[in-house]
Order: sequence, then structure tokens, then C-alpha cells
Amino acid sequence: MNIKTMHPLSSAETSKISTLARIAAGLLAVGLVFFFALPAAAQKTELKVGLVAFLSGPAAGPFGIPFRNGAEMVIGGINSGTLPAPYDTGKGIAGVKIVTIVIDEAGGSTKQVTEFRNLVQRQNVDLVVGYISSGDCLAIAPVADEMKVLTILADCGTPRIFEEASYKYVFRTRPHAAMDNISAARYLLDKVPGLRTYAGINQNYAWGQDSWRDFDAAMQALKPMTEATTEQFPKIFAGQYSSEISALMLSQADAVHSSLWGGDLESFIFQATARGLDKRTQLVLTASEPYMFRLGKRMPDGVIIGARGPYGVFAHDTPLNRWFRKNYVDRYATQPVYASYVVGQAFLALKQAIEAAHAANNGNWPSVDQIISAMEYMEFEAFGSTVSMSLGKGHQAVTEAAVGVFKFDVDANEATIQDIKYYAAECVNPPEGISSVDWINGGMQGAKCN
Amino acid sequence: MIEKDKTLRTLAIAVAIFAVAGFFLPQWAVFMLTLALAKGLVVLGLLILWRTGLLSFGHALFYCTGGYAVGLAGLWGLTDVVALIALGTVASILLAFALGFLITRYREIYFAMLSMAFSMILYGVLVKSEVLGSTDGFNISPPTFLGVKLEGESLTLGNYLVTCLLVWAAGWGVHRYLQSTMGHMSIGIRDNEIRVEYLGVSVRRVIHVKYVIAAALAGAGGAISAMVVGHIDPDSMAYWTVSGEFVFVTILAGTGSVVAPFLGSIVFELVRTYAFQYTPYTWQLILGSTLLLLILILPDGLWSLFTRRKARV
Amino acid sequence: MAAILETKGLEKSFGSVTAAVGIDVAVDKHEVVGIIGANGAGKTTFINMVTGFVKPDRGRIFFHGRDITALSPRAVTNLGISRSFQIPQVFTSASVADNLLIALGAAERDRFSFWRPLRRKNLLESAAGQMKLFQIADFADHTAATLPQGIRKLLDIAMAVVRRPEILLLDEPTSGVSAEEKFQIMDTVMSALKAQEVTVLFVEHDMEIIARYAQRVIAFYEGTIIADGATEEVLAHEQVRKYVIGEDLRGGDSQAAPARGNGVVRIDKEAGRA
Amino acid sequence: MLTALAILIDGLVYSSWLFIVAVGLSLIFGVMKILNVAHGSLYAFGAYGAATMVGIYFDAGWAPLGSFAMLLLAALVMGAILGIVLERGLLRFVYGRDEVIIVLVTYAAFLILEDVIKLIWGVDPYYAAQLYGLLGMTEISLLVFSNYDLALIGLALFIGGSLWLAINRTRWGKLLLAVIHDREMSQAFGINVTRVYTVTFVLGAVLGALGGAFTAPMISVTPGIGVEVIILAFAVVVIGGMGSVPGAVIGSLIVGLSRAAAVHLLPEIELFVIYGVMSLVLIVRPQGLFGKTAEKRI
Repeated sequence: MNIKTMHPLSSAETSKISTLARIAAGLLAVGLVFFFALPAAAQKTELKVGLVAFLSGPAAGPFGIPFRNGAEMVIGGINSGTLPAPYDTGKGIAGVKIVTIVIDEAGGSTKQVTEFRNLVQRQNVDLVVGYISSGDCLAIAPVADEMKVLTILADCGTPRIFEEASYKYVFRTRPHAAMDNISAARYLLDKVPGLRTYAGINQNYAWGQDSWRDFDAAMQALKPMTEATTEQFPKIFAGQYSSEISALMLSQADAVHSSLWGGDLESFIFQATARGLDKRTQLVLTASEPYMFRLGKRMPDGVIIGARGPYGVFAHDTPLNRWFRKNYVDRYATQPVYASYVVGQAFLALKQAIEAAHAANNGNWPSVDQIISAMEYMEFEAFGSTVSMSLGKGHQAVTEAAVGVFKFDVDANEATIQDIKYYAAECVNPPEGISSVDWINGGMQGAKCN
Repeated sequence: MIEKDKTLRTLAIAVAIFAVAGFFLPQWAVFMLTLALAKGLVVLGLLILWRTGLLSFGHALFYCTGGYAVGLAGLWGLTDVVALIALGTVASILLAFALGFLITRYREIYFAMLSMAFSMILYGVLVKSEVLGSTDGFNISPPTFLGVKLEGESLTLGNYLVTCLLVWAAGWGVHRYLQSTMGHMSIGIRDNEIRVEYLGVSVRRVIHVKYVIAAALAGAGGAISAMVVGHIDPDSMAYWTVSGEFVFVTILAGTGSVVAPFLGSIVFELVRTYAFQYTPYTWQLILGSTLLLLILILPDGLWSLFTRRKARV
Repeated sequence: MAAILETKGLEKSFGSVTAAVGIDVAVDKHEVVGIIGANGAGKTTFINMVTGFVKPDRGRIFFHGRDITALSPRAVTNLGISRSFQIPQVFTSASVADNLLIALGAAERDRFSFWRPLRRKNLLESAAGQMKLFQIADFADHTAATLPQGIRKLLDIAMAVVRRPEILLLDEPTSGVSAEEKFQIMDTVMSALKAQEVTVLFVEHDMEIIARYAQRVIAFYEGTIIADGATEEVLAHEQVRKYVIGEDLRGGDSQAAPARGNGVVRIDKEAGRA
Repeated sequence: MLTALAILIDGLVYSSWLFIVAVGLSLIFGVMKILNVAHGSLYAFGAYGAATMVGIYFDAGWAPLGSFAMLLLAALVMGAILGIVLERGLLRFVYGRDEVIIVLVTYAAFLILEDVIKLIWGVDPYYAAQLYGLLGMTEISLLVFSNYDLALIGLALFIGGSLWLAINRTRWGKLLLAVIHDREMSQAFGINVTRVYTVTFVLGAVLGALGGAFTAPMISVTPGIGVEVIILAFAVVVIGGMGSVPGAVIGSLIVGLSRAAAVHLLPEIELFVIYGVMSLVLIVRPQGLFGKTAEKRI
């Protein structure tokens, strides 16, 4: 590149100190304004929550926006006090209204750590709820502890967060991802008893690699004579799977496992069905529930579907769930997906924990430590099912898992799920003190299945 | 005929002001400045290359190398801040020295694209390394300062002051280098490589040295980022968009002075974070428009604000 | 006295075009040699081969008896052979002064050239001296891209000379310069070079300039040397007049092109080495 | 044997797709020396436009086969609008500036357009999958191919051939070649370089949008699809040689076939293939396979 805009040697390096000093002073002034603008701690009038989710990029549609919508709606319900029992305890959380500051999760963990600090120190949020990407969760957790800010990781999946470390200020109110693939493996073996071979197509990044590793290990643990024929790892957001589909066809596996999500999953389904892959093999799509309504009859019948927990169509029919679905559909004219459920679940956990701590604190707003003690090992009712904070020293939730089979009801023109099976939390989650990988590889000792 | 060169004084005063300001600024600002200055180090390296007419679209390769060197050292128990930065820098230098034998044959867009290909190969390797957490990456414990373990605000401040010191040292060294014969050879190589060879100077060797210096700065920047953020993963350290951002800041800042990269980096970071805060749904639009305007109004970069008046006289 | 630069049987072709065949040249210290020939006769190729820019297909080049055939331009330059260019090769975005400073800096071969400032007192003085010598001091602060062609040519030559080479090869120092300026430029260059006692080879089209400045002339025709000797003699040579100068020599028997390679006319060799 | 066939067909399909996506970028670079990062946005707009128009078409209940015309129409409309807006409204103000500056201008445009897409279409996906299955499938032993994919090979041949004819056999093509060869000289000879630039950019933009439009039926059209395409297109163009249409053909073939081979034989390296190939080609031939280097005259 021929760069013509350089400065001649003789004049470039001489600048005015005064101008530079002015910049520095300006930056200083901006900083000081923010510094003194810190509000003094006073009577709690509002609970300021930083809400972080993908608002741009490929993850915005499938996760980020349903996540934000779910949060918005549940916060509305909490603030107006319209939630059904057991959350019909008046407006707000212990009378305090929730306000949110929304931040985009795009841009990688470095930016997210910066923005997390900005949320806490510049925007003075009381706590942070969010994070869909596991990488972001891993990066945020130690920062949250360092800054002593209550942080609820609402959606990310990697088990590593509480298996590799322990945190005081960090909670994850949704189960981690190991159970998705363990339950899928259990379900697949039940549904296809004579299964001999299976293959995988997963995105080439941590989520896809971990999902396949867990599934593969669970299959080997549950039925050692089965065999994986091919493991495909297309680049994330590749959108083009023609070669991979050919490879899957040639492998002639009895089943194909995939943890694809979002546009990648939909593209894969279009390309696979156009070539009849779904007719030759049993597809197991562990994260596909969010797309079934949108895809409708384009989703092939007979596909095994997961929702990463008892959410969406797998949610139990309770007053809480009916309230959630009705309000969500009324407000956004679309079905809530698991991202909407899990963020709602996070706010329910907050409401129950803070109100318990509030009561224990003689009706005064509790300290962060008091909230934390209330939340540790807490059990609470959520929109999909009951949640227990039983792993990670009381910081990591477990729930039951659910898997079913997709069927498009032509008469009703509606996407449905059949043969739903629920797996108890103890059946598909490792006990405290052992990592998921070790537990699965060790044959899932002590799993209590019903 | 010898003009009094005030750059080093400006640099020293600016760094001193910033360092002192660190004691008064809010935490978030100190943290953001630390990262901006660390990235400014990377951009300072790109400035050297760009003065030579070379732009690396894959400089994240060295940023990432520095970061992962720190991460791996952390896994083995090394925590001293000076040792870690030195390690990240040296790792990048070694890599750049090896790659330099190849890449110094390339110019223009081919230099840019080959750099990018190298960085994306590293990205691919890291994505495939499940031991290192693949795209999720892994966490790094906070550094110690000559055996002293800091926490909370003093940790943030400690990181910041070390970064300021490094910025001063790097700015000083690079300025000296740019003022030297070999530094000035940038213009020569950019304008006319044939003449440079006929002056008896090896163009490839000069570029090799510049490439290694640029890599060293990027390695130091990556090491600081990794330590300060406490987490590394390939997406925020090696992906091509990371390199793209460095290039963007280089052009935005201008090449007039060693102070420019840091100014550009801070401005970029401020624009981005406020766009994030006030327009979470359309921050790319705001960021893109702002940068577009800056490019159109200040073709020679932000630094031309400080030199234009002089040029008119 | 032994020749300091000597070529033996140089050959070079580009595809089907033969640019040099059997080029044997020997140049002694302090000679001022003019090289003439029509366009495409192989003059620039000769300079390119001597300075390592083009590798000859065959033949050898010796400098002080040392074989320099396979060396790069850089190595050749560092041995003391400099050149200027038909199209001036300067640093277009730098000022005239900076062009010279960079050249001076490069000439130092300083181990600390990555650290020691370029803008030092002694270098600045040398640059100023060089500009004065080449009479381009008035343009010191002008960007090279904006210079008039004549000044740019002088700058190009001045940059080649700062290394204090033993031999300087000038490739058409006055091409692209107006007729009035030509002599002025050559006067400047030649007096500057004389001051530095440089051996000079210069390619030139203008026979008046050749006549005035060259002590000895080598005439090229289609890649071969057709004459080599004292200036007046070569210029008077029939084949040179016909094929190089392009005079119409009616009635001569020289309609046939000169034989290649072996038809070299050595005219009074000793006269050329005054 | 079957694997070899699969590699060949998969490779050709992928190459064809790559070529359609990358050729516009190569054309614009060849003529205007602009590395257009916003090419990814053009792709995305083409895909969104196609999905929207195909949706409208099917809702109207017209003959399904006619929906293919919608893809073309979408590419033309989107490419023309965006091409003119970008070239006339932005790029012409930076002509003559450094190439890097122009790259950054297109990068900024790309950032802006990413959000414009969100503002127009939201973040939910759009589909044009209705017409993906229309052409049926072809079965070869264990392998089944979508005829739409196979038709892409034909489309790529058609686009490549038309471009070749347009450049080498028409008056406009001769003007183009003249401008590629020497811009100043062309201007001196009275060629309206400004117009050639506009036409070229719009054509390149339409080609970019065409790539998106014909990809739309096989994918879920979501925000961010443009980002992935830029790098692929860059790689193809660099491997083939910047600005060379035959180079884009060869570049696409090399990348497509090596990727297919990797998927079938060594899935672990799929992620590196494109960059590995790019590095290898550049190491052996720095200017790309069909790239030309200008010898400097001295």
C-alpha cells in the first residue's frame, strides 16, 4: 500500500504540550464528573440491574432478544406484583422496583469484562444478570467476585464455571449443559434400542466440542458396544453444510447428534431435509426447541428435540407457566423459548432470595452477603419446573431434564412434541465434587433415575 | 536547523499526568484506560509498520501470543507482573523472528493477507485446543507486584501504573528508534525500496527488525490485556476482527507521533463504550458513523489536529 | 595500472531480446567513461548487471579483481560501486535534505543505527555540504515529489555519491532535462565528482555532452560493444556515427550491420586512459 | 470411490457458491483497487431481499417455479440501490486517497449497514427455503444431492462465462481493461473513468447481492451472515490473484475442493484449510495464482 499521507520528517514530532495537556485535563474532568456523580447510598428506592445479552450478531435472534423479552416481561410482572403464587408477595422485590440497563454481549470477553466494570462502577448497578456465552461467563465470574457484585449467570452452559473454581458473588440459576447431552443419550437409546452407530455434527467451538464430548462419553457409558462413525465440526456460522451432510450420509450412522443452534441449526435442517438425511437416520438436536414453532412443518417429524431443560414445550403446566406463556405471547406475539425461561427464572430466584433475606433482616434491605446466604442451596419454583441450587457450593442450579420427539400436527397446523420424557436432576447431573466429564467417563456412578 | 524535539517531553508529561490521574479517576475509567493503553501499545507497533507502508491485518497473532504466554505461565504458577509481561513480549519476539523470514518478502495487500492467514491459523489451533478451553478460553489469576499481592482497587491501580510505565518506556524507545537512521529508513522503504538497496541497506532486514519490534509491542499489549482482564480466549485475542480493530485505530490515530496511538486508542475505547451504553441496539451504527466522519474530516488521523496548525504557518 | 572494474564476456537476454553479448569492459581508476548507444542497445542492462540488479546469463564481473557477479545491489554498493538512475530513484515523500540524510545515515554502517538519531550535527552538516556541492541547497525543504526534473536528477546523483564510492555509474544523467539545463547539470555533477575523485561511467545520448565530459567512450549496439576508445576517435568512428549517432553516411560500405561480439573496434586504447 | 465422488461434487458445489460470492469483490478490486469490506453487507442485503421477496411471492400464491425470478430481482434491486448509494454517496469522496483509508471507509460502511439490516429486518431469521426443495434431489448410491445445489454449479459457470464475454468481447469490457491497465492514460484518451467506476461498482455490488440472494434459500437469513462471507471471499480472491476473474475461478475451486476433501477425510483440519491453502499459495506465489506483479522500471 502506497501511503501518501505521511508527515515529512522534519515537522512531525513536534507537538504542543499545551494541547496534549488539555486533552489529559479534559479526560480527567470527564472522569471526575462521573466520580462525583456517584449517588450517595440512601433508602433503597430501586434495584438497578445490568442486563447483558446478545443484541447484535447471529446470537441475537435465537437467544438475545427472547432473553431480553423474557426479562422485560418478568420484571414487569414483579414490579406490578401480578405474578402468581408463590411470588404474589406484592409489588417489586420487597417493595423495591427493578430498573434495568441493557448492554450488548457482542464483542468477546475482553469487551464484556470492560463493560461489566462500567456497569458496576459507572452506572452503579446493584447487580448484574445475563450472559449467554460460556466464554463471557468464565471471564466475568472472577471479576464479579473481585468487585463483590452479585451476578447471576442466567444462560451460559459450560460446567467449568463452578467445577474449576468457586465464587461467592456468582450464581448460575440454570443447570449447566452436561445434562442436555446425557438426557439426549438416554432418550436416544430408549427410543432406538438396536442402535449400533452414531455420528455428530457440532459447531467448531467450545459449545459444540463440549456437547459432542459429553454425548459421546454418555453413549459409551450407557451402551459401550455402540460406535461413533464420524464427528463433523463445521466452523461456527458457516451456514453451508453440503459436504458435512454427504459425509454423514456416507457414514450410515443410525443416529446423528447435533448441538447446533440458531441460524446454523435452521440452515442445517433445510439442507439436510432437502437431501433426505432425516429419513435415513435419527436426528438428535439437543438445542432445537426454540426453532420448532418458527420452522413448523419444515422441521422433519421424528426428530429428537431438547430444550436444554424443562422449558418451552417441556415446561410443566403450572399457574406460573401459564402466566408466563400467556403474557409472553400477548406481548411479543411469539412463543417463549428457553432463553426467555431461564432469564425469568433468574429474576424469580432474586425475588425469593432477596425477600427471604429482607425478612430475616427485620424488614430492612439486606446486604449482599445476606442475599447470598439466602440464595445458597435455595430451592425455588420457576416457570418450567423446580430449581435447586444444589451444586457449586449452592451456587449452581440443577433441574430435571426433558426430551421429546417433534411432530407437526397437520390438522391443527401446529408444531408439537410427543413422547416427552423427564429425567430427574440426580439422573442427568453429576453430584457435588466431581466434574461432569469425569462423572460421565466414570459411568455416571450414583445416577438416580426414575 | 535542528528543531527542538518535544515529543519525549510531551510523552513524559502526558504519562505522568495520566499516572497521577489514576489515583483520582473512578475505577472503571482506570480499568478502561489500562486496556486502551495496552491496545495502544499494539497500535504503536502497527505505526512502525505503517510508516514503512506495511499494514498487518493479522497483528492479533502477537497480541494473542502475548496473552496466551501469560495464561500458560499462570497455569504453571508464574504471577509476577514484570516476568509475565517480559514473557509475553519474548514469546512474540521469537514467533515474529521466525515468521519474519517469510513475511518480509511480502508487501501491500499480500503482506496484510498473509499476516491475517497466520493469525487465523493460530486462531484455529486455539479453537481446536480443548485443553485450553477452546473458544471459552480460561481464567488467569491476578498478577503479583514484586511479590506483593494486591486486591480490588489497588490491583486495578497497580496494573494501570505498570501499564503507564510501560507506555512511557515503549513510547520513549520507539521514538528514539523512529528518529534513528533505521527508523527513518521506513520512509525510504515505503517510497523506494530499490534506492534503499542501492544505499547498501537490506530492505528485508530492516523490515524484519520492524516486524519484530511491532510484534514485541503487541505481545506486551496482549500480556497486559490478559492479566488485567483475567481471562483469555481466541475470539477476543486472535480473531481477524481484533486485528481489524487495531488497524482501524492505527489509521484513526495517525502516524505523526508515538503519542498518537495511545490517544487514538483511548478515543476509540471511549466512543465504543458510550455507544454501548447509550445505544445498545445500534452501537455499531454509531461507532461506524463516528469513525467514518473522523476519517473524512481528519484524513491524517486524530494526530493531525495537533500538527495542522503548524503546517499552515 | 590494473583495471578496478572489469567485465568478461557478459551475456544477457530477456526472452528473445538479446541485451548483451560478449561485453568486455575494463575501467581504470579516475577514468571518466561515456557509454553511448541507441535505445535498446544494452547500456542500462550493462549498468544493471554491474550493480547486481540483473544477473548476467553468462560472463563475470570483477571489482579490484574480486568476482562480484552474483552479488546483490546492496553488496555491490557496499563494495564501493554506486549508481544513479535514468528515472531518479528518490524518496518522494521526504524533503531533499531528508533524502540526503537518510542516504548519509545508511552510508555510516553504524551498528547502533537503530538507536543513534539520524538528525545529528555531523550528518546535518554533511547533508548541507552535499546539497551545496550539488547546488540543490535552495530546495532543501522541498518534498522530492515536487522537485523539477533537473533537481531531482541532481538529488538522485547526490544520494549515490554520499557513500563516497570508488566508481559511480550514471544512467543518463541528463535525460528528461531541458537542453539549456543539461550542461549546467553536468557541470555541477562533474565538478562535484572531481572533488571526490570518483571513477565515473555515464550513459548519455547527447553527443555534445559526451564530447565535453568523457575521456573515453564505449559505444553499444544491439547488446554488443562496437567501439571503445578515446572520445574523439570513437565519435568519429564510422560505425558509431552510423549506428549510434545516426548520421546518414551515404556512399559508405557499411550497410551491413556490424558483426556481433567479435567485431569490436578498439580504437587507440591507450589514448582513452590518459 | 463414493467418497471421492462426494468430495468432487461437494467441492464443486462449494466452489461454485464461493465463486458467486467472491467474483464481485474481485471485479471491484481489479478495476478500482478497492478492497470492499462492505461486500459482506451486499451479500447480506441480497439474502434478506431475496427472503423478503420470495416470502411475498409465495404468500401471493403464484406458480412456485417463478420464485427463482425473485432471487434475481432481489439481487438487482439490492445491488443497484446499495451500489449507487455506496459509490456515489461515499466512495467517490475518497478516490485517490490511500488504499488503506478506502478499506477503512468500507469497513465503517459495513458496521453501519450491519445495524441498518437490524433496523429494517429485526433480528429474527427470514427464510426463502420454500424454493430450495422445488428442484428435487438426485440419488447416487448412498449419496443424495439437492438439485438446487447442483444448479449452483451451472449458475457459477453462467456468471463466470458472461463476465468473461463482457470483459473480453464488448466495448464496455475494452473500456474496463483500459482503465484497469492505466487509469490516467484512459482519462487522457477521453474515457469517462468516473462512469466506468460507477458501473463497475454497481455490477460488483449486484454480484455480491446475487451471491446472497442465491444462498438465501439454503440458509436461515440472520444478522451477521455477512461477516463470515467477507473473509472467505478475501481468501478466494487472494489465492486466485487480486482482481483476476479466472483467478477467482481457480481460487474458488482450490478452496472448495480442499475443504470438501478435509470434511470427508480429515474433519479435524476443516477450520484451517482455507488459511492453510492461502498461506501455501502465497508462500509459493506471493501475488496469487493469477496475480500480476508490476516490474519497476529503473
